[in-house]
Amino acid sequence: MIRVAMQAAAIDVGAELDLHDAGGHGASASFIGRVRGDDGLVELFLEHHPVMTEAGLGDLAHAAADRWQLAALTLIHRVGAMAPGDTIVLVLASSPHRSEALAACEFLIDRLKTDVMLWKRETFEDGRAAWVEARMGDEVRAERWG
Amino acid sequence: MIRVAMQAAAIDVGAELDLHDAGGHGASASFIGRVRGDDGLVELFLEHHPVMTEAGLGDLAHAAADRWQLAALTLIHRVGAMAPGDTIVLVLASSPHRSEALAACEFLIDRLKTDVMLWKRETFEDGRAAWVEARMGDEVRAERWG
Amino acid sequence: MALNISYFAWVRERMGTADEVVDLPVGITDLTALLSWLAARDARGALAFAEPQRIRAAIDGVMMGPGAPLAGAREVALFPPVTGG
Amino acid sequence: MALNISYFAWVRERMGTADEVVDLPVGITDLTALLSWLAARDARGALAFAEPQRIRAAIDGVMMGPGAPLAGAREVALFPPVTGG
Repeated sequence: MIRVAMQAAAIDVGAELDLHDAGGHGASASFIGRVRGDDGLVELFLEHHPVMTEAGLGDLAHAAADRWQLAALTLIHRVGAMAPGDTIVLVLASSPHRSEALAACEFLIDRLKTDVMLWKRETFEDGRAAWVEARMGDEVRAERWG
Repeated sequence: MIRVAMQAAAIDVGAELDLHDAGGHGASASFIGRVRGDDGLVELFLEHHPVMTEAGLGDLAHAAADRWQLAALTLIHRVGAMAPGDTIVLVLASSPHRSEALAACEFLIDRLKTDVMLWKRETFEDGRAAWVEARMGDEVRAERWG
Repeated sequence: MALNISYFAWVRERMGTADEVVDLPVGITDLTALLSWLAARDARGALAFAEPQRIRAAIDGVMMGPGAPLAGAREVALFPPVTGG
Repeated sequence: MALNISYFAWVRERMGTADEVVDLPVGITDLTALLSWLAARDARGALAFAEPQRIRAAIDGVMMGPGAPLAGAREVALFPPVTGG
């Protein structure tokens, strides 16, 4: 079962785990990314190109499903305004084999950072707000997967 | 916060996630291993050497905490009799940085497979029961970490 | 030629709108020409497209380089490099 | 010398007990000698320790090789190779 969503609503990790697990056995690897409150950040705003992010997430999910033997795959990304501690992204990958689940999860989170059309704006407690510049580190990590 | 447990009681993933998350931000990687009902398996029985497994889990958790920048670490292993679908093992690793959380999680699950003193007995629906032989694959994976 | 243009992130903020429909003058046939035309059109365009090398573009949902032709395009999206998930 | 011995997995099943206290005869000074003595002691021991190369051992919670001396040991654990988590 592949489940992919871009949503403005809060990500309910417990509910997603339940949905994802339905009937599945074996190994599940997950990644949860949360908003960090570094440097006095008070809001993270994520903007996306809906048509392109939807296509990007779908392509990514299918690339993982082609590459590894997966029983279930969940890819949820939040957009809009978030506060520190909020979950931005959730990846769940299940497989009969732990190495497949772990590799798929890592692949998906690395690729999400570069393949999905998202822009981040950070607002700090002193009122300063700025759009985040693209980071080279993410591009390097994603390239490892060839 | 490091939390380590060997327990005969069912592992409550949701409750462990809540405990683990308390106050934490950033990236969380997790691994959930479940009993597979392959080949008509009806029961998996895990025996351990309590003193040695406790020491083994503790050493493993501290090795990970020394090696990566972790905000929280949870390592729960179930022992005793389990049915297909039951969670055997739960690893949660959180860090400000996703690569650290992912690497720590993978390290821990690989090492758990070899460093912890556990023996598995499988019982099948035809009544056959057998102790599982040690697998070379697990030893090879664990050695990658040096 | 009528063309839907959408803007994202700081390009959207500088343009003061998320999208518009423009009537392209004859001769504006590729992305590079489009950016130059938008930069020359008004103060907002000048601010948003002063550094065209910082702009990325997609035509009908597909990423395109600066020389991509506009013929047949329904929507052009203009935005900064993405900052990931 | 009195020694606590504990058994795990199929070694435990074959021995019919999880642990016992034995009174070691003089001359049984290392793990190899202990396995031979247990194998010769009775039918259960013969079954459990027929193939000593399949047995692993820990003395007071620390894995030890076949030649490890028993002097000073409080507990010897005997078991098959572990099958992991």
